[in-house]
Amino acid sequence: MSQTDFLYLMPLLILTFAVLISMLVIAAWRNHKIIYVITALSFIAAFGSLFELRTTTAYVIEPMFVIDGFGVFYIGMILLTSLLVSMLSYAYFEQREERKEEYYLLLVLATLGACVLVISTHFASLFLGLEILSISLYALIPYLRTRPRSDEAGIKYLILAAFSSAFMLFGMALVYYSTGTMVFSGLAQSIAGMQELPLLLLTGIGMMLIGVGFKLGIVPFHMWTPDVYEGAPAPVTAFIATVSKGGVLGLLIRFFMEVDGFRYPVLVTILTIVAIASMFAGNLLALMQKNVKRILAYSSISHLGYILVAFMAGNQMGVEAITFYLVAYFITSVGAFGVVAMLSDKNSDAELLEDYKGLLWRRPWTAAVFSAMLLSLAGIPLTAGFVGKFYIIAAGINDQLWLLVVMLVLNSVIGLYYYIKIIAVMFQQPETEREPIIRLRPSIYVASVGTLAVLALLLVYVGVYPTGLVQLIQNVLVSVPEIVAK
Amino acid sequence: MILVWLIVILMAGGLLAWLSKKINPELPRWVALAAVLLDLILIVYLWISTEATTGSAWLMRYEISWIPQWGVSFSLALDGLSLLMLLLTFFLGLLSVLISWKEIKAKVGFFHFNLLWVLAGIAGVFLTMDLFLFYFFWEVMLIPMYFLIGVWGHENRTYAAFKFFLFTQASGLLMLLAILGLYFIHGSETGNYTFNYFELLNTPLAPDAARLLMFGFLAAFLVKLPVVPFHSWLPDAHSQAPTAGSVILAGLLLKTGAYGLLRFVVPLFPTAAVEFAPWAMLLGVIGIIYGAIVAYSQTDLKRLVAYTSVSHMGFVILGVFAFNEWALQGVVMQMIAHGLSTGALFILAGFLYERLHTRDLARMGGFWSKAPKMGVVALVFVMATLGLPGLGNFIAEFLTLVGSWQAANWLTVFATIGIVLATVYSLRIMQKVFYEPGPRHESFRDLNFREMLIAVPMVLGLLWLGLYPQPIIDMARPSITEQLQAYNMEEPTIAEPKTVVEQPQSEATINTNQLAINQRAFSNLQIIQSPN
Amino acid sequence: MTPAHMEAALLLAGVLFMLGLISVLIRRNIIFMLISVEIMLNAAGLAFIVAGSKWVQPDGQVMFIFILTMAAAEVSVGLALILQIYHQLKTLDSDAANLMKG
Amino acid sequence: MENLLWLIPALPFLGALLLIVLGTRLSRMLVAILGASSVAVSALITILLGIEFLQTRPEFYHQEVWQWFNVAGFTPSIAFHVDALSIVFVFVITFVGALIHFYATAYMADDQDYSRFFACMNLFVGSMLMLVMADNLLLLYLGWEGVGLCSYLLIGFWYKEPENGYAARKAFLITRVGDTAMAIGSFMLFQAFGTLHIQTILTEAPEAWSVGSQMAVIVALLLLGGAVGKSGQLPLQTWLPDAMAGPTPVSALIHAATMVTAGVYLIARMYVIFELAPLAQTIVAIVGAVTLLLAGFSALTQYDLKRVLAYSTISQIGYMFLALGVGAWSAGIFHFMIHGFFKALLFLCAGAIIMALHHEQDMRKMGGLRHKMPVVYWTFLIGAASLAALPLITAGFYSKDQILWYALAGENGSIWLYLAGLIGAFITSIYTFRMVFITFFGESKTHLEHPPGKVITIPLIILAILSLVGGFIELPHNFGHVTLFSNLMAPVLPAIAANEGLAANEWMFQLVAAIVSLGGVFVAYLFYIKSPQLLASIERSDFAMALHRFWHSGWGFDALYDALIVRPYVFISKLNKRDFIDSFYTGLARMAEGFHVMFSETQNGVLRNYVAGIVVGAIMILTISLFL
Repeated sequence: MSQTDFLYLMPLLILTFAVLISMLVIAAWRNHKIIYVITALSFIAAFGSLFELRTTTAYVIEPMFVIDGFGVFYIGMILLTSLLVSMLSYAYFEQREERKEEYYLLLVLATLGACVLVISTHFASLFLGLEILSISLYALIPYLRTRPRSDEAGIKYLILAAFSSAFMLFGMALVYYSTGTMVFSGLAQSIAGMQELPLLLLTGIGMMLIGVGFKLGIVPFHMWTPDVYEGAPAPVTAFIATVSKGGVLGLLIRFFMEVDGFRYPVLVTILTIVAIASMFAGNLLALMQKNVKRILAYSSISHLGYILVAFMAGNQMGVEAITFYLVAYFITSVGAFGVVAMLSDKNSDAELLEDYKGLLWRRPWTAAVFSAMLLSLAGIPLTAGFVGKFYIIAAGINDQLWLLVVMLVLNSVIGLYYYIKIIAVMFQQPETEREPIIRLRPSIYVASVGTLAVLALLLVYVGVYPTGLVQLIQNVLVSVPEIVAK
Repeated sequence: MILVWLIVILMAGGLLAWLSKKINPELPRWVALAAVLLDLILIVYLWISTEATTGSAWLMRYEISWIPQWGVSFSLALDGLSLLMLLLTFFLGLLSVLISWKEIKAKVGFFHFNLLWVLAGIAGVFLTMDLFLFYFFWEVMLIPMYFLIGVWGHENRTYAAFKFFLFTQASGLLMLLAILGLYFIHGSETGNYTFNYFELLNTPLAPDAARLLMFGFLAAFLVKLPVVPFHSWLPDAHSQAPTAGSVILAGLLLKTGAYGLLRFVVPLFPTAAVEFAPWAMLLGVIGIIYGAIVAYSQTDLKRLVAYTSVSHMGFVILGVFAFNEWALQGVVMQMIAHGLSTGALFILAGFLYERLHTRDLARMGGFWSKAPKMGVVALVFVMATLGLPGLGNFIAEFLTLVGSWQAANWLTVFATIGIVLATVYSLRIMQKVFYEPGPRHESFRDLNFREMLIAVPMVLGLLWLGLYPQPIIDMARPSITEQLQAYNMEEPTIAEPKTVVEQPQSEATINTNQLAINQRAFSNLQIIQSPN
Repeated sequence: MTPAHMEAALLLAGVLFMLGLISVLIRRNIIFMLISVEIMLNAAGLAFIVAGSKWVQPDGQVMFIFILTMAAAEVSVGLALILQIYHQLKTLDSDAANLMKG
Repeated sequence: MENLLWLIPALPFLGALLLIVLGTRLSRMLVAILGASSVAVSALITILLGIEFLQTRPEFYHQEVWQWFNVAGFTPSIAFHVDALSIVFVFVITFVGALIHFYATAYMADDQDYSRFFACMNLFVGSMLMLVMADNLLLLYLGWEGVGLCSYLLIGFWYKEPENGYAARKAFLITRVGDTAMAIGSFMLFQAFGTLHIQTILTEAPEAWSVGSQMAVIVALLLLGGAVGKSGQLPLQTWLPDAMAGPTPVSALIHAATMVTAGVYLIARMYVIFELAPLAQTIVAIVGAVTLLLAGFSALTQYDLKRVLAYSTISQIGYMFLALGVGAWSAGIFHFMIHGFFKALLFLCAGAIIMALHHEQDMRKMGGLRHKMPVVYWTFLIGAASLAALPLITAGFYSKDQILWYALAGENGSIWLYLAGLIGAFITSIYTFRMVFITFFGESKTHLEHPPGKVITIPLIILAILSLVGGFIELPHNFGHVTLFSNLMAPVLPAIAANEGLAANEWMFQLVAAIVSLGGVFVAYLFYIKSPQLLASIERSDFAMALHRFWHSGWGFDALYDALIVRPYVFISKLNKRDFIDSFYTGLARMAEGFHVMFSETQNGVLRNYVAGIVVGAIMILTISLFL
């Protein structure tokens, strides 16, 4: 490995060092604030280091990684999201008496794994990234270990994740067996010739899809989502909803773009079915749901379905749309779970619809932000979500995917119902004036309030004036030949 | 630039109203009043200053790039039609602020925020000449409306709000699909990807593509209008909304549907529209009759009025698809006159509700002697509803029918029967509310000054429309002739229906030649780069 | 090894995988589920080794080592969790852990 | 003079406006003055105008006030076209109207809604004038609907009793049905001629359409539809008897003298169309004939004083239609004028009686009023005589005789029409004098409150004089041969040539007419004065009773329409109150909820199910990849 390689891996290295340092610090002297500061700094530093890497040409580190605009953008996205999550977590864990510090280690590690995923071009790096992510999540989900739900969520996630990654590994093995390479590009070359994929290879790819599908939580691998979302601490849920899914999605895009999976009707069929199924299952499951966290979980399923629509477009516009949508979705979900986290009290998260009754009249600003987030999820103008959905539909129509697009429209109507329902609940008059939530120390309070404010502003800004972001994404993608090629 | 101000004032006013609640609970009312009044003054000024309009239909244009990558621009334009619609918007907006003065007591600030933002959205819809922006505003006006119904509505508000929201959203999304379809077809043909209305105007379309796209647009507009059988959101929304909400719904939101038909469906898809015309007119007639029949048996006053607007909007679609100047002028008149008369009836219902706290006709009666002023005013509104000559609605309906008679005799006959049915339900209102003695209500006060201030302008407006509608007609003529250019009827003659149909037939043949190109275009769509 | 053996070895891996899969499905005791998952992972590892030896590359074995380490980490976290569960539920029956549903 | 036209309708409108705006604030005195004077002044103007007209004999007066609107060459104006025909109508409306207003100031004196009454009355006069002065069909339609509105308001004037309200509604609705036909007719005229300007249509129609052309027939019939609606002719006559619910001056002005004759005006105004459509014209005649008979028989059986008059109005208008139908245009109009006088007179007398008997309308409770209120008695008698067309002295004789004569001898007259008219005349004089005898003769049954004052009696006297001498401006050629009226009409309406064969012995038919009417009087005398028991004995037979009931109910038209139209409509409407279309959408919602329940079964929280889920997914994916 050369000098420059290290330069290009700087973000990852920073994160790694941050982990080591904070470990030592914890060993020396536990202090929530310090660890938190270290974490935040590390994220910021890593993000800063990205500005060095804004290359128009891809930089390949044989055989594991390629650092190109796409990767850089996704890493940046992930880092910022993690930063926001950590800021939310600070207030959230401050109220809770468990040992908070290790939480940040795991958070940083998970982020590291996600970052590795989006730049990996090799099964090994893919696998490493995925597992770093997963294993830190195994620990993050049941972090509030006195809560029975947390443990249950943890064990469920662990078994299922391990199970699915077994599938993934076996799939990789099969692919490797039938092609003799574990590098995406090599794989692409070896199958570029063949019009029909050999069965073994197909099976392999299929099994890998299962692994990916599980992480994305798309039908039929979605069943863990609601339980884990409900059981995990709100910030962790936000993390799962955003970073882990975003990372895997980035990987999926890269892989498919490399091997040009859209050539194969088999894969297209599978993905189409999965997409439609996810949209419907997600929305219908959320329809009458009483638990906000579960609603958000189900909605995330359907949103992944929407994203797959753009994914099926399989051209640059599709990727742009996905990327844009992800940004919007990250902002929105972090915001939404941020509100949940903010409203949660010591012994349980604010997850039942009742907890939100009349919120607008108790805490107008919080309610306003939450409504904004929900409207964005529903894809209503003035919010980022609208532009994102618009972009996806455009991509779909551009590629004549009428079936998928119509399904999307249908579903976003169904989806409206439960988003609006939450808002309606917030607008109801609370018949019993419940006692106001105890305010935390301002310093901490500011952390989450500030985060939410930033998110809300971003949401509206992107929703009203998306051109900047669109421009950025388009520039970034220029440096990815195999995407521009399409 | 003044066009932008029209919208900005409202939005800013809305925010201001919300914040000003902190200072003084009454302040939001004044802020809202000021904002709407300012806009009204602006638009009236525009009207007067552009009295002598000649040549192009377009009085003003304003355009700045918004999302260049997608060819989306923030482009507003004003022609006679939109000017009239804006006049109506701000006029009714002003009244809705006034009627809420006493009615709304809770969350005054937030209420006026929503009120002004609905108006802003509507104004945007009437002004924008960029389809993306159009959809944007189309949606923007829904959310505040949802809140108006859902927060300040009557007993069954949540249900009504949901229904309203889902119906309009679903149809709107279909329109979005159509917009995007048009966008990509146009882009692939001409190579420039734009949502600009004027560019998209003459997009050559394959007949079936045109048909599909048109249905996309129709979905949104017909639901909004509403046309039977897509009307079932309307009675609930209208009857549950607060008075101001009902006025805006009936007076303005429905008109956005009609406006959409005039502005987009007719000019964008000449061929397809002509093909669809008979069915559309049939739908219109069904709406007229059905609405009238259902209206008759309603016992909830606001619900009754709601169904009457279903019936009246039937005339709109009937006229739009007659494709001649009389009918279209009739439609424009209908939009304005109905906006006034039905809005007025809802205001009346509001007055009654303020006094009796019920909308149930069975609990009213004999108010003529108790409240003669109200009686006279109500009489005027009711007579307007049943299309009495000398009031606006008569001009509207007569012109519409004269126009549609040229296109389809029998349908027109049935539509005319609809007027008789209108008499039936209208007189029922008078009978139940003002004539036959109802339960005793002590202290039923007559209209006070504020209420007269609201009612009298509407009466005068209706009379003016009925006796000297020429200004309106002159204002609308250029844009109407422009809409009709696609059907090249430069000199509207006493057109036999067949001549109306024949002409686009020839156009259809042209399109068949273009069909081949379009096919290629579609195959091209697979590989085109995204616009930038 | 000759290609024929390759097939056989891959088949073995497949059988192992299926065994693990089925036992995850039928076992209710969480520990056994964990073990079965491990079996599946090792099956995958075996498959990698077979593939590596087919193409005469070290990569397969490298992957196998990765898998081992990952499995180890996983089991450690898993067992910790299982302890917690046992403390709360006083049982290791996975079906008992269904507070969250619907 | 010509440029004062606009004042004629404007003044009543102004009066109405003032009364509406500041009605409640004015003193009763002021209201009365305002209400009556506005009409009186326009009557004055009319008379001046009429005098000038008679002197200078212009074709017509025309004045455009402003252009209503202009859409693609459709340019109706608020413009007045006054020719001889209109003059007659304007005269009757304003003059009789003024008298009735004057009368009403006393009649309504103790009513709380004094100003509302006069507001409506003025509004009515204004709209009616609009109707007859309009130079285009659209403006005519405005007046047409306007009078409908006013009649609605005035029938329902005493709205406290629901049935008054319903009567008002019925009147408005049924007339509206006719109006709709008329509207469609105007659409067709517009399509054909590109304008609704009446004179243009009248001049262009003969070029455009050949005699008996289908278009002409259809248009004529549609216009006729409008006419029968307003004029209470078959089949839309049912509203008029109920319309008597309004105050008596209203009945006098609207439902006797003016509004109900609007149909006559319309047909006369559009006579060209009807001449182009002989079929339609014949139908007009038949409608008239049948109506006059039916109404006459119904009138025989009524006990309510005003209802008798109402039915007689229907039947008299039937005569006018008959006249128009056989082409005796000016005769029809002449009868309109005379009828206007004597029918207003009769109603006002009835009003006086009713007021005197504190709102008692049942004739059976009256009687012997002859001596108690002599003025009313004599004037009523004159009116009755004129209605019964007693020969020589009464105006009614000359007008009706003309009609009967042309019904036989006119171009498209026929013996049947003549007979119908004759029988009608017979019945007319029977029920008329039945009314007189029951009311004024016999022993008195109720004592009367306050005898009518000057304000009441003066109009009666004036009208009585008119209904006597009014006839002498048009005398048969074999009998004085005065043709002032037909000369007046000549430029507007075509004269009619009598059949030469019959012309010779016209005197015979006049004699027959005279005998018939006198015979009627005698029969009435026989039954109601001489030997009432005779009548009683007849009435006792079941057949007679059934017939009586049948006629009393106006030949059961109400029941028929009720069964055919009203009930079904209300039934359907009530049936669909909840709007069945809605259930479709709610059904969709139900479906979605069902799916939700179904799906959430799968999320049962058991780990192994989730594993199974993944496995199923795996199997699915693998099978797809195998079989595709």
